[in-house]
Amino acid sequence: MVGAPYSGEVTTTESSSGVEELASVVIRFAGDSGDGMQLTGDRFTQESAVFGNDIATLPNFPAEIRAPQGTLPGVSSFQLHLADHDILTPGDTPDVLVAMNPAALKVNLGDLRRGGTIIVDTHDFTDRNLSKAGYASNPLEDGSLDDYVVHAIDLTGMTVASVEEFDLGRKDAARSKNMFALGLVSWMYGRETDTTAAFISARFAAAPDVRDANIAALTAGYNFGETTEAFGVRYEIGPAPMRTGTYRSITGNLALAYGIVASGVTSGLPVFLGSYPITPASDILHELSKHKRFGVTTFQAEDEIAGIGAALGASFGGALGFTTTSGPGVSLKSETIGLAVMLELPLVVVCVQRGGPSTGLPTKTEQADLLQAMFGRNGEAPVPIVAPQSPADCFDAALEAARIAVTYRTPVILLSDGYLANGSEPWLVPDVEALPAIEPRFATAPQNGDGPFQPYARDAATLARPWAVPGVAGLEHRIGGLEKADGSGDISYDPDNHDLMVRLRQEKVDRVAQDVGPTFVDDPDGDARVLVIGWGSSFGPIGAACRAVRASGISVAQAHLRHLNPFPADLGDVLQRYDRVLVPEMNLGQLRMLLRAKYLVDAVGHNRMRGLPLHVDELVEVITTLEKETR
Amino acid sequence: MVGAPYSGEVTTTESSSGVEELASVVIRFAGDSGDGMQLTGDRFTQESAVFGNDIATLPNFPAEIRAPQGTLPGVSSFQLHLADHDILTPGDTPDVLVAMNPAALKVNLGDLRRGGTIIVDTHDFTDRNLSKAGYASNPLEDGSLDDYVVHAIDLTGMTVASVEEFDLGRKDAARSKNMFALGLVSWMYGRETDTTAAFISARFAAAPDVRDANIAALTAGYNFGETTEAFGVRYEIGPAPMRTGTYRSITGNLALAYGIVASGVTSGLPVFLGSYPITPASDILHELSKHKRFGVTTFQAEDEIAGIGAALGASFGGALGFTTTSGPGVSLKSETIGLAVMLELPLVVVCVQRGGPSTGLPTKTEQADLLQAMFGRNGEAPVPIVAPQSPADCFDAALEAARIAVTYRTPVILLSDGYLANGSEPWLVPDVEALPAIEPRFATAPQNGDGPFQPYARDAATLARPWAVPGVAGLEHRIGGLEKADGSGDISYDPDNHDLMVRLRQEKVDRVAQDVGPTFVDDPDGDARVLVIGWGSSFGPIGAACRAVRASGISVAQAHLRHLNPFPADLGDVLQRYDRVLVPEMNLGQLRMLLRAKYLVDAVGHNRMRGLPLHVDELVEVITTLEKETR
Amino acid sequence: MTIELELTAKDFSSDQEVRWCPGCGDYAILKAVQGFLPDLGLRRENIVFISGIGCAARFPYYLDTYGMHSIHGRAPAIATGLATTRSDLSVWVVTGDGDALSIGGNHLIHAMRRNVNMTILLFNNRIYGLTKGQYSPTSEPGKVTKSTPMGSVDHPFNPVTLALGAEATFVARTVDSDRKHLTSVLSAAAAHRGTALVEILQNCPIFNDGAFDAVKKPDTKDDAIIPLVEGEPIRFGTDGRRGVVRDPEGGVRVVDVDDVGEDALLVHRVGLADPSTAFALSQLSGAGVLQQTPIGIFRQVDRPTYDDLAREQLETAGADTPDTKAALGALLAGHDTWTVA
Amino acid sequence: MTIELELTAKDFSSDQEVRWCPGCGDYAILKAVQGFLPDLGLRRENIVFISGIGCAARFPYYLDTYGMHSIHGRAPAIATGLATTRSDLSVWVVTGDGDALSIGGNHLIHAMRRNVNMTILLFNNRIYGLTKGQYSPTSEPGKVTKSTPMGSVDHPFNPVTLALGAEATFVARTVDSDRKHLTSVLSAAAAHRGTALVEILQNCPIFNDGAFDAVKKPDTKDDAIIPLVEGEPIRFGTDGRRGVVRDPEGGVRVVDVDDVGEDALLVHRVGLADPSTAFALSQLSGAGVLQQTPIGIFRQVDRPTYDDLAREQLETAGADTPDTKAALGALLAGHDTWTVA
Ligand SMILES: Cc1ncc(C[n+]2csc(CCOP(=O)(O)OP(=O)(O)O)c2C)c(N)n1
Ligand SMILES: Cc1ncc(C[n+]2csc(CCOP(=O)(O)OP(=O)(O)O)c2C)c(N)n1
Ligand code: SF4
Ligand code: SF4
Ligand SMILES: [Mg+2]
Ligand SMILES: [Mg+2]
Repeated sequence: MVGAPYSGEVTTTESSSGVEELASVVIRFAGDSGDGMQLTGDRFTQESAVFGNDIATLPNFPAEIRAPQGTLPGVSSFQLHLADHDILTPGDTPDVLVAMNPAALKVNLGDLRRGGTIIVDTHDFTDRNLSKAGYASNPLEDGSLDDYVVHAIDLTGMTVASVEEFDLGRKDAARSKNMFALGLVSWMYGRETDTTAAFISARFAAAPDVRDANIAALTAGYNFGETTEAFGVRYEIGPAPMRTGTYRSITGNLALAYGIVASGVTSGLPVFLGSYPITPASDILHELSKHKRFGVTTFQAEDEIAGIGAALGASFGGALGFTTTSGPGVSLKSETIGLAVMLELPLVVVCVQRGGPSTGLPTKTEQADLLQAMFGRNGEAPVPIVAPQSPADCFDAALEAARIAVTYRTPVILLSDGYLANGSEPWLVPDVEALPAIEPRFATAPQNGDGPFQPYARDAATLARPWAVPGVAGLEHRIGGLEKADGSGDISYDPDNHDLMVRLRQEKVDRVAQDVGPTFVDDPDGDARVLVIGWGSSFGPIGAACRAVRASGISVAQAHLRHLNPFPADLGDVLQRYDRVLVPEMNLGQLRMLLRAKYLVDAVGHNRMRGLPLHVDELVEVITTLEKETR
Repeated sequence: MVGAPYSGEVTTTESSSGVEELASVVIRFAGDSGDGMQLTGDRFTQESAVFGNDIATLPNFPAEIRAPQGTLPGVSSFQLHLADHDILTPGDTPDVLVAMNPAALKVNLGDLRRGGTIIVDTHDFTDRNLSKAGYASNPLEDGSLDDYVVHAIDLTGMTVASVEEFDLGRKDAARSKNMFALGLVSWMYGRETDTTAAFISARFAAAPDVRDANIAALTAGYNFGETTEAFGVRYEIGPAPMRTGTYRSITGNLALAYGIVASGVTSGLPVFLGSYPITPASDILHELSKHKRFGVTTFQAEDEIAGIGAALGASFGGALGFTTTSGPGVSLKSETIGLAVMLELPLVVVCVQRGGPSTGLPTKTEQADLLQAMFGRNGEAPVPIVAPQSPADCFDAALEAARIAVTYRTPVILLSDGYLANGSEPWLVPDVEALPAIEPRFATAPQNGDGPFQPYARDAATLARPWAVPGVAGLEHRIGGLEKADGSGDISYDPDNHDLMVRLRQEKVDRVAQDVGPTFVDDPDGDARVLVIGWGSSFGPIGAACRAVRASGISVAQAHLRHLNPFPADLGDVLQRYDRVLVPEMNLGQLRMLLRAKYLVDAVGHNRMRGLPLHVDELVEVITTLEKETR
Repeated sequence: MTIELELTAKDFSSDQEVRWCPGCGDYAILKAVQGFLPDLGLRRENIVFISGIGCAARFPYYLDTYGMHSIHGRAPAIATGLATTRSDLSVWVVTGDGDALSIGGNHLIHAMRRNVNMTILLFNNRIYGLTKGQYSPTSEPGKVTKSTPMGSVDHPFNPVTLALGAEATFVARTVDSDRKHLTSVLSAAAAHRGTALVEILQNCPIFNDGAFDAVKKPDTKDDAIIPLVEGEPIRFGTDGRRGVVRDPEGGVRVVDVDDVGEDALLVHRVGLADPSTAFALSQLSGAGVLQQTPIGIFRQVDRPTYDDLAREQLETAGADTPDTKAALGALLAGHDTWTVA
Repeated sequence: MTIELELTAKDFSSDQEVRWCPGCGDYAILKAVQGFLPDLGLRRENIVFISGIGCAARFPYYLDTYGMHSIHGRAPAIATGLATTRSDLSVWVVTGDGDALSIGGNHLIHAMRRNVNMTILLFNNRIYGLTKGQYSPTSEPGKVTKSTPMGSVDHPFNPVTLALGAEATFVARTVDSDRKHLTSVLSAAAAHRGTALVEILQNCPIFNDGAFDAVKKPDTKDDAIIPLVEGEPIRFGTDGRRGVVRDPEGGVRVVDVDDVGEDALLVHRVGLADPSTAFALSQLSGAGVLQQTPIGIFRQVDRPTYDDLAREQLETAGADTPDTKAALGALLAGHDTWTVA
């Protein structure tokens, strides 16, 4: 998911040396929530990234903190797509499933590609655990896995044996089984385990026994692959061609937090985050709380409203105010966002969307807060909206949100989602010196020398009002939520002034489009009749689907919106150029509605609310069918 | 504003008997907020209504409780349109202005029709008060009122003289001047003052001096008209033809409160209102708190969220839950509305819209909460929306909202506005026996005899789920904001179930359209090329404008929506029938956007955010211009 | 209300699998509640549990009564509407320290001042469990969590102190691990007319393990728990060597009984109209790591309840008269009508 | 901070016309504040007044300082963000009984427990003024208002009691009409580090006239006002005939000084670490119509403030080192990078 988008093709080459070359593979690690599958997946991601593969990941964990062991709701998984070429999604169907217990097998088998490989820890396949997982008979024995390549191994037993020398109880010893599995898979795909060993050393420095046991298990797993004859073949997935530079792997929430830190540095402003924990946004709060040295203050507020209220107070004082939340939190913050619209102060509201409505599916992804972001306030209260399209892109989106907020003195909503938040991809670490500067341009004196300060006078180009921060003599002023007179900012009940101010606030937001370049349309063949347009995290699946469609000889164009409000100035023209416009979304058609209303284009939707990224295969079908209709 | 809409024509007949016959007149009473102008207007409305005129009113008061006396922001006014025919608005420009002080003259003169009549109390035209009102010279003397018919009278002085016999200080004596003015105007328009005298007697029963002084002042004012020669002529505005029946005059908030009381009676359910006071909705709370004998409980909550929360709790218990608020309150209630969507329980959220965004113009009217009502929640959380079109229509709209809420087990949003809330018109008092019944149909037993109760099984026609109220053995169940399994209502994280449930909730709301009749289009000539479509309180101005356009020989069609979500099933067809569609709104085009998105019709807007009803004259111009373009 | 319904704990267990972490204190509380509900003499269908969001808030799913798992912090508000319209129900609120004292703080204090009939179980694990371990308004100062890597800088609430500040009529504290005490306090709370707030010290082994070790571990427990028993002098510690006396400087303090004599000890009385002594006792538990704390009922007084009074007004107004249609007709017509013939 | 700036009350008056009702107690408070602000030795530009919504909340418009008239109930939250990022400002919150205790109750109690540097002026007129006269959370039970034609059925909050329950470090009460007392209490509040809550009894002549007549009328005043003076025995009434003593049953009570002797009187001390005595004193004002009430400072103790501690952490972490760009580069790269050449 890096470098020039929309390139690459899927190829599989077989070799005769016992090493099979693959273009890509999708592996899913699955086990009980206590089994450390997220860590295992993370480490394998890191190993593969360091090796040079392109990667995309999809963690998936239960809503419960610790569901009862061995049960279906307790299963946690981590899916990883690695490739020797630029990829866009974590993959629809895994090629390999690592299942640490019966429940993990049960929950995940359905997604596996027919003929795929299963590595399964036999240790927990007792009658009791099988029935807990809802198996009437043992699937390892009843022939139900005949369509797959099954490696049934007592991973737990071997792990315990491999760490015997350390002073651990059996239960603690067994804990390292995820590292054993990781070692084995690392061997299978020719990955080095050094970085993981180093990671373990650092992480468990305080508990030498645990550290050593984990490293021993990792090595034992690797050696097991090397030694045993059970695995006939190793696989090789070459490095993906990438732009030169230094890379790291990064999740969306981390990239977003870094973007916020960076916006403080590039603007020279102290950052203030007022936030109330909520899944899947909490990690941004956690991360930012570590970066006090950058002048980042984090305030864990008593509620969602206090979180944004404090951020707005900080903005009034000249800090860069942020609040982070998810959909239910945005609902609660609506009134304060409206106040920020009226006060015309910079403020960034980050909404990491999850399945709704109401509490919904808190740990799953969705894109159903776009219309709330657009319209979820009383009165005409427009705010700019931006959305990142991939985990790493969250960094740039955060910087762009902060830039708009400061430049236009306005609250801005940034719409991420659960998939971006927790998914990861390689990230070309940016050069700090090259980051775009954000210019606060605080007011320092009244506009007309001695005349009274006009807090609602406007910049001719941006229509922004002055940001006049307490502490500056001569700029004392009072602002508030009541309608204010154009210029002076005094309370005004004048009918025509109100009409004017409503239009000015709208016009100011509309002018954000003047900084936005033309819509980038990917139409490599130049003759597409169908345009697929999306926003946010569906960039990956849509892009992958378009590639696949093109690979089948059909032209299709793709555009993806960073700015949802206002739209790029040329968007109407772009849409008119195509016979059909398809808007795939993880909602009932929210962007589609906005496009239809604004451009009167008969856009059709592909809508799935499954708490998961859109399926590429399904999209390919929809696009292909639509394309055929245009002939 | 009564009986068959869209009839009547404006006629003015002059007679030679000193009594001039008028088809209609627009009078505005204006004075300091302490001068009792609202009461004066109310009483004249009542007198005219009892006389048989059709009436429409527009009160207008400052946001301050009591702005300093004699200042411009302290001016309060009440405008009244009375006619011998069916009218639709309180009028754009008054024919008569009663001004109790310089500030009232200053603020209101601009709206008066050139050549109109001014009755002005000269008592306060002192230098000090003139300058307070921003007058450099006395307008009664400097010729600036030459275009008007001015009656400059020391109303205060005459009032004080007329109540001399009572034991009142000068200040208290002067307080009755509004009654003196009312008496005078009553004489001018041949109105009886009996009902007002009776009203005063009842209101001030506890303070005989005040009572007698007010009645004396009223009589003195009347007699002054009769005696003096200052007024050459009286006016007569005959009764308007109305459907037979018993009438009263009613404001929107009162009608809405009555509708809520009635919904309790027709459904047989206890009514529970959970509310937090907010302008312009508070009067609904006040009114309902008087009707405990109808089983109406009012709970003044600690905040907006508690108000709706308690209402939802009451609904869970089998009461009919209501909450009343304005736009800022709806923002705060969003999260709970989302919960109600998920719980699928009946609930009515009344939003009396006011000028926004944020605190905005709290005492002024606007229609800018439609999109918040549609989309102001996280996730896909559809709710039916209804809107009344006139003050009296608030009664029917409340009943309709309650019917939908109960029938479909869903929160419903009712959008009134500040103009409807405080405006009044004659109301044909409905026959209680003829009110539509609302059927709660509580669940009484599990669906399949002994099988477990399925709280999310659905009615085939409405898709409503059972309303199973605590206290019924065998129906014990747990509901909540997490996604639930179709049928059983258990928590479900299943991807396909979520997709299904999102669609089911949407489909259920869409089915509300099955109870809605075809769109009523008023196209008397049958050959209109332009359709004007609106919603809510702009019915009056739009209707009046359409009449005026037709009177000028141009055909135009009008439709007005009671149901904003879902739209009537035939609406798309209706829109297609016209060359041009015009959507006048007191917002930036919210209904217009929904129509464009859904029907891809190139609807144009006429948008004014002035805190006031749309101007009929302006609308006439817009419609006429648009119509010309179609030729 | 002592009908013998012959219900057992099993009758109150729903068919949903319980999904807290192994070792979570919530299990013990659930068991205790399922254990004593049958003794209340109430029918299952007349009991409603309403919760907000959090680990604790999953509680209603596991009880075979009516229940609502609502949204974060709002349960007391929802319960207020239900209790006011349905005098025949027994209304319970289950909430966590975050749910009740962070986002829901306003509804909580207002429910208590109004004295609405509901029993509030506040599961205080001094942490946000469900969102995976941020500090809460009851966490000790300096607490290192995911959101406070350098330690928190908030002074915490003492839930009992806050409740007394809000003039609650029933305030108590108990511990998840002491089933007998838990049961007795909850039974008294259930019997109370008005809002009963019960703080339950609850261990979260995953994110805040051992927060209450001092009051739970056999070796420290006796010196840490100060049992409040109606009518008894307040004594605690091994062999009852320690006790509580009024401090002439204000408040109360802990003394060695030998130093002051048994008669000098403060005799606990839950029914004092003035909440000052209860308040003073609540101050015995410090704001830091919990080393010492009174458990039992701090305050239990009678005050008219909001919902009873609200219903009385309905009755006085005649809500039970049956002529509503005629009355509605009269209301709609009002006084100033005119007739067009 | 005693720079002589030679500012006067006039310098603190903005150009906006004051628009409360004639006779409103808010005028007196405004005058008092404009009168003593110059004595604080602060520059106008370093003072910020933040309010919510209500009549009281119009206050900032009339002061020529920085100000924000925000939304209903949220001023303490907004002030928290401002105070935490700007240690150089003097942050004031102006709020009404509805704004602070109804919709804003949660932010208020959390600001007080955190002890954020701000001075909160709570204008308590025991009514909702701006929305034209509904009862408030401080209205006496049985109050007849537009929304309670049969009388309210809520038990009110005592703002001082609630603040002590939330462990506020500075809590005081004063009266709009007593300019001297108002000024002295507000000056002490302004000097306090942390959250200072000052309840100001404020008359609303339009919707709740005379609510505080007992403490204001010359003939009743002396017996109604109990002045709390640091270090002095608590005495009041004509010729100081009445006084306050500790009640052996808990709390404090009013006595005739002649009955107990002057030495028995409770000596007022604002700095006691234990808030129990302050709490007991707060209970002297009944929940009904205000007949008797202590005024003055109930509690004034030192506790680290939230914002000071938060800023300290920033400093400790090195927020003042200037190499942020380089540090940012290192942060973004992290530990696990690889290079594509
Ligand atoms: C509006 C909103 N914001 C945030 C959340 C996230 N959230 C869920 S539970 C919780 C706190 C839980 O803590 P507590 O009440 O102590 O319960 P526990 O899990 O510890 O039992 C939070 C912050 C939410 N559900 N809704
Ligand atoms: C969200 C929201 N709900 C309701 C209101 C209406 N409202 C404005 S001020 C107020 C109460 C005012 O009472 P108080 O705080 O005591 O101030 P006072 O007017 O008495 O000074 C209310 C209910 C509002 N502004 N915003
Ligand atoms: S996180 Fe803590 S409180 Fe939540 S279920 Fe697990 S142990 Fe219990
Ligand atoms: S309503 Fe009351 S509080 Fe408000 S300005 Fe008037 S007198 Fe003052
Ligand atoms: Mg907790
Ligand atoms: Mg008030």
